[in-house]
Amino acid sequence: MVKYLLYRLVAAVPLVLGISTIIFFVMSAAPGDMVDIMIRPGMTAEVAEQLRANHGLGQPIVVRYVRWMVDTLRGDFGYSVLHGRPVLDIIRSHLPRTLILSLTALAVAFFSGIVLGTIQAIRQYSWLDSGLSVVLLFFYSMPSFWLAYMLILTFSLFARNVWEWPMWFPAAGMLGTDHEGLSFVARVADRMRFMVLPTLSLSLVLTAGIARYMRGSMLEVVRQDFVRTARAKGLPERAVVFKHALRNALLPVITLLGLYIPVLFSGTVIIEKVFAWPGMGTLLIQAIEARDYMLVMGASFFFALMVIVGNLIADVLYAVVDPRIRYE
Amino acid sequence: MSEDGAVHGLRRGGAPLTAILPGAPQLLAGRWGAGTVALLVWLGSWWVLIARRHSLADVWAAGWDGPLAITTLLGALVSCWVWSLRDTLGPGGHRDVSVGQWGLACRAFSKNRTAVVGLIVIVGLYYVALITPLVTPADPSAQGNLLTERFLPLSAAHRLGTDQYGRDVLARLLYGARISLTIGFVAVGISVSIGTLVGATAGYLGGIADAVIMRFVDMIISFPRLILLVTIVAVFDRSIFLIVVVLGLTLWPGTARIVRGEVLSLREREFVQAARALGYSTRRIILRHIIPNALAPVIVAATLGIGNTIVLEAGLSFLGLGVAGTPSWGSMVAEGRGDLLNAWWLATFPGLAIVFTVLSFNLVGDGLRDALDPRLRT
Amino acid sequence: MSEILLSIKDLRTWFFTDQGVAKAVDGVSFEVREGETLGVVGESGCGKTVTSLSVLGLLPQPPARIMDGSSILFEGEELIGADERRLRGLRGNEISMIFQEPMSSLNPVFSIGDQIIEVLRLHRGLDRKDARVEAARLLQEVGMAEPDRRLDDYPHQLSGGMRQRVMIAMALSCEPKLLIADEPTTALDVTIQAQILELLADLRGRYGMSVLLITHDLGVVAEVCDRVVVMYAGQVVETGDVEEIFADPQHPYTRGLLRSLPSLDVPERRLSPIPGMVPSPIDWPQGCRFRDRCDSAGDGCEAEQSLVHLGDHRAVRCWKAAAESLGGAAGS
Amino acid sequence: MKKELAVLVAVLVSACGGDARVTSNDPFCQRVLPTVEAFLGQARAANPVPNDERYGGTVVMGGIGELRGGMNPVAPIDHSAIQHHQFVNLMTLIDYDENFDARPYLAESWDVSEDQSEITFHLRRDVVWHDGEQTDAHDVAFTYRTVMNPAVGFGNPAYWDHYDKSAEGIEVIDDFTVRMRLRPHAEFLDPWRSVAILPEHLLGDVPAQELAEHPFGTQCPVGNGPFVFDSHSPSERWVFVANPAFPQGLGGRPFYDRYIFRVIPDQTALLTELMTESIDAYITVRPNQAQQIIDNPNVDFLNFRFRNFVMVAWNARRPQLADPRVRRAITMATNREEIVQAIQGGYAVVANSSVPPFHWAYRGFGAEDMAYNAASAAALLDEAGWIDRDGDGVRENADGLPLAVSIKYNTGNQERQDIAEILQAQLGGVGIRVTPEVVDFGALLGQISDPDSRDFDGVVMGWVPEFKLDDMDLFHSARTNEPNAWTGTDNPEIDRLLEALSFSVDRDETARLWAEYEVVLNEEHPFTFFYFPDRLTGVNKRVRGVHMDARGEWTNLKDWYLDPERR
Repeated sequence: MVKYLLYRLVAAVPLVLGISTIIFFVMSAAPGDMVDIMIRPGMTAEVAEQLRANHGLGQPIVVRYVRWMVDTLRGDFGYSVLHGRPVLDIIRSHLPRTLILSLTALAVAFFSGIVLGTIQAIRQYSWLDSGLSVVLLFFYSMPSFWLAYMLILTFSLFARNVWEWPMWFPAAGMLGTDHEGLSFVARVADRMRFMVLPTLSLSLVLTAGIARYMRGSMLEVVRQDFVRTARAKGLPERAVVFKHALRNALLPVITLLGLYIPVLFSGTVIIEKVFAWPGMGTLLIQAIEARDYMLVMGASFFFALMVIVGNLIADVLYAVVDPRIRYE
Repeated sequence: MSEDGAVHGLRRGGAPLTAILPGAPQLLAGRWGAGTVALLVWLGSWWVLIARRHSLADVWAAGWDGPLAITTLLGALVSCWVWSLRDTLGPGGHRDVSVGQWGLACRAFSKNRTAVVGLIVIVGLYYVALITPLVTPADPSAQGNLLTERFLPLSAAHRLGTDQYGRDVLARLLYGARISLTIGFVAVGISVSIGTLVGATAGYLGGIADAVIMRFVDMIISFPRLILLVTIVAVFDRSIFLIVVVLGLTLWPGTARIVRGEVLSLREREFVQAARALGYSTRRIILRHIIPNALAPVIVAATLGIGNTIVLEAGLSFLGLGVAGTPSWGSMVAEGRGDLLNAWWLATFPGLAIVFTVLSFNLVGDGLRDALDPRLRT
Repeated sequence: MSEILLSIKDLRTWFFTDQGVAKAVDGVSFEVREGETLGVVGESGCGKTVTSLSVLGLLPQPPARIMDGSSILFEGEELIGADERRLRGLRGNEISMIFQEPMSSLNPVFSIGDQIIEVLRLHRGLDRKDARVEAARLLQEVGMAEPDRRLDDYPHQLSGGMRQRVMIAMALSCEPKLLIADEPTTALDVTIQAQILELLADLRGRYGMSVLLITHDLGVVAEVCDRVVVMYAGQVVETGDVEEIFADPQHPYTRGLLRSLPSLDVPERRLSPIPGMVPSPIDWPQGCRFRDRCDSAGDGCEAEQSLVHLGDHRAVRCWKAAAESLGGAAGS
Repeated sequence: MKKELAVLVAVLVSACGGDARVTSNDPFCQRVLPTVEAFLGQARAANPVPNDERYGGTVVMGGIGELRGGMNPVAPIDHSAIQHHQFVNLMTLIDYDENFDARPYLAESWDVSEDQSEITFHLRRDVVWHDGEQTDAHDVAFTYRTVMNPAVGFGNPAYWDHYDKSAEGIEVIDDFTVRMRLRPHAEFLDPWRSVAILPEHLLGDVPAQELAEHPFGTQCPVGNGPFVFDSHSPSERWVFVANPAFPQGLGGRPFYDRYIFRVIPDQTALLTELMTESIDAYITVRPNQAQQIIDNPNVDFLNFRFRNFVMVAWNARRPQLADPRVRRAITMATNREEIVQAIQGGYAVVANSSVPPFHWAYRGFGAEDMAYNAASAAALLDEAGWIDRDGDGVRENADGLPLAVSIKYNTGNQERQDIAEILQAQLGGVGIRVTPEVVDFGALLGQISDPDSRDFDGVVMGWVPEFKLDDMDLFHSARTNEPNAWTGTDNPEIDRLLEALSFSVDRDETARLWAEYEVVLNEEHPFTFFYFPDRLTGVNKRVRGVHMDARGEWTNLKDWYLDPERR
């Protein structure tokens, strides 16, 4: 299995480089460069040329491409002019933020999606089933930023200022002001408070998809013979559903994991902006706007990498849950 | 069964009377889906025609969309009636359709209440989008007095209020429907065409061609689509053309993968083998034999894709990268979000429009999936 | 005569679907005595399986519904309408069941050990360690080599026959009083079939349990059963001791089934399957339900048929057969 | 399962718990940060917090973007970053008072020679870098040489146009005295208000090309100002702590302990944060958010005149726009007063030149002939030969060229979009067809700044002049090939006046010249000046002593204090 995973990882290399290449040439074909954006009152063409030279923008595009490729393969992602730090440094601070947000959202989405889908399946055709279907589809059909603003209005602004609820959630950022002075438990609580609204906005959309899939999968599984066997053994219904049926119904849902990771990262780009969550999505957009080539390339490289690792994890999980799968 | 009985009953006697009102006989026969559409379109069209009878000439003279709107309106009136009558009186009526895979799917679909409601909404939306010049209360780009007509709340003059330039939100919502629906439809059209061809070719040819194509497809699919879109759209001028094309060009790999999967299983089936044995060309086999048979999942994916594309366009607009110049629902929400507290109507109505449109597409897509998948059909 | 273990009376299990009411089991009565093997035969769609699932209350309700007036007595205890917990206490414990498809009847994602141990812990309250030892013993019992190692295997690693042995081991784990075997050999190779039947017969003797064997294969019935219930279209059409049924089938359907059985005694005889198919349970034919397929149908068959008792164990649902038989008996 | 999930989340949260403070592993920072730590320890011990209830607490400010370039004045920087150099982490030689007159800051005093060709700064002796080193004249000389060095790529060399760039240009007389040579010119002190002094002992060895990217900027800044760098979490926050050793003569240690600058890249989110009291100050409030802030009882609303103005620059190289009469007609047809009232909510002054209203050179040039008057605009266009000849509602010239212009603006800027959209409506009324065109900022600057293409008709832009006003790069014909010469203005009279302004030292004389220039500029009309927008800020009422004016939002940051009741 380790061998298989290594093979998959190696096979993914052209994929990552391919995406980066596309992005490199799109960016290079675009009008304007990073020096144009630095232009301010008093700046002369001479200074601009000096800056272009300092950032290696004077060379032909192919030379820049080859140089970038070689450097990247050596693990050198260059320097971000926008942030005034090495790209790797920037990624190191932004990547965990996106990961914690998206992984939590993924966990919440899968957990609630699986639970809701299962409930729908075992109560098939009940009002609960159809009600949940419609409600979930409603969220599924919603632009996530619109949902996010509705959540902010409700659970942040109105909750605090109008209705004066004891519990309200911050609408922007990821840490409280006094975060560093807090105890460990309080720090975790502080972080979680900031994560509630973004996570919710990010996961509700996914939940709907997962629940829908889970419902179908569960309905398929509960019709199967081994579930009848489990019942015939005298197992309580709970054990039949949550042990025997669930684990089998999870199999196709795990493949969703791989499919949903790109969707999730697309979502973070938007949700990070709404909640001023300083993650990879915001970073990438700012980098594009500032024509910070190295940062754009670095950020998209890591996005591609995250997707691949996510898919590998899905593969591993699949093998863990399904004993019939043995990767060779 | 009772349905057929009622239709029979109508054919014998009641038909001519009720068929004056298109849709009524179908409604009476319990076919509420088709009946509601016909009745609503017919009544609505008459209402528009009567309400706008004085300005028809102006609309006809205005641009390309005026004549289109009037033609569509009259066409809809006539065809509602013709359809309803033919459906009631014509030989065989709707039962002719109910044979073969598509007939069965139709029947299964029409039993799915929510899906039919979704379809009604979608038909209505496209209809309204076509006749927008006739129903709009104002010119969507006409600015009001900047001092007195900005951010007006809902009133009789401006049913959904006005925006920061005093423009009528309802008018913009109506015109925005065109952009959003067009983007969804055309982008998905592009992606389905390319995806189907590429997927079918890859699946049918197999070997290296397949491997290369599918690696490329994998690459595009596995990269977060919005990020790809943002990178491409952000740095170029953002005409509706560019956005539609880019949306389409990033969506097709999904279709290609579905089609390829279908083709791989179809390739070994008898009728394809037979066609090959008869010496048909590859192109002909793909176009005439394989693609039509792989169509069902593509149709489902396309329907769901339209909804997704509308949401995606909204996301792009939110990031400031939507269609420039013309109002789309996404850009209306994005622009109005800053004024949620002082002018809630700006972002709320286009947001709801997106939600319900996409919801409808999703309902129809789900309904189609259930209807087209023989395994799920009961 | 031994005690009656299971008594089914006028069982009617109907399915309420969009298309209509499927009367899958429509007034079935029979008994299983202690220690005997009762065969229930009939083509697919006759209601055999539904009958057996009704006993354990394993049918999904809705769409299935066991109609009022039905009765299933197990050791004198009414199972219809019984508390779900009581039923669970019986399932896998006093009444066990094995199914037709060993391929799909075992959960693919748990090891067979886990699946056996689960029952042992549930009904016999063993702890994990003891349960494992007991599970190994059971596997030994059903004739599996290296039971200890096998416990950790997953179903996909076993052959069909092996899986059916695992199912049997699981069913035996609580030494049930009644084993319901629903087409236990149908999906297996002929050689394996024989082994499994032999195993069942052997175990029945050792455990002293009753077996309700559901099959469409009269050959299997002949091999292991004491008595036979023939079902058709949701009804019992004939019952009797196995020798009687084979020697002197009364109902045309039974005769049809026998005729379609290859016989070693009369090699030159051509097999003649029963023409037609079992009708849809939504729309049972009026009158005698076998009428459309019956070669001796005629006047009088359009009336609803009732089960006529011909003797202690004998009964048939055909007025002609009953008349002949009773008449013959009277005449002799 | 729920419990497991909670545990999982907690583990994840704590796993990422350390990222608030990204400690740099750069060798420079590894070396420098402990010295800052040590300095802070000593300084705290030596300067106990005065016994006054105003001391203590944390002030959080929310800004729309990262502080570009961090605390490095020679990196590409933005408006907020410059203010952090000036008022937070570093020190400038001089400072401006409320009347925008120079006053001592790092320089205790200065002498200017009779002929104004030499300036001598006498530095304070009690300013130390945050690693304990003395700030002295060598640092000033180092800074001077650095910004003059073209290899550094300092973004605004025009500051030093008339300073002596040779080796003799600067002379360190003693550790606290430094003399510079220059050609006498207007407002020659202004650069020393803008550019902060760099520490030579830390950066002296760094090759010039690498200075802009040195870790000093963002990873481990060492300043000498009232606040000491504590940590920087990229895209999220900068944390500074009070400098206990800040000279008593300049106010001593700031009142509050910590100052946090939070990056919140969305104005709706910023407003929400202010309203929920999660940040103390929200700078760059949008005009349509003003009312909500005013209505909030916990927040003060501040507005002040600033230096920047908003305009549409016209590309005079385009045939439709070559005639100044057309450009003037456009301005006349635009109801700028209405736009100020509507879009800016009244928080702006209509602009007619680049002289901001608070400036001493401002004489209220009204350009009365440019007031909104659609009829005169139409007449002017008729006169210029632009007449609607084919009755399609758009004017054409004699060659049949329609009077159609595209107006570009950059993505995500609501204010500029507003202007483009309103211009479309208002100019349409006098027969000019306007097409608003939104372009990504980078692409837009590329299109308008490239001397070879200048691919635009009109562009909505903003411009922030220094206190030392200078329109040279915008309109002087000698600069046509420089990036900022968007309009392609070529007017000898303007050239003459701009040159005269560069060297005019006397303020009265300068003001007179500006007035003369304004008239000529109005005639040429390369820009449609729109307005000088006010800067709007919301500040939580618990923060006291806040003063903001054209110098910036951070001007007296070190004098703020927190209401002891609501700390």
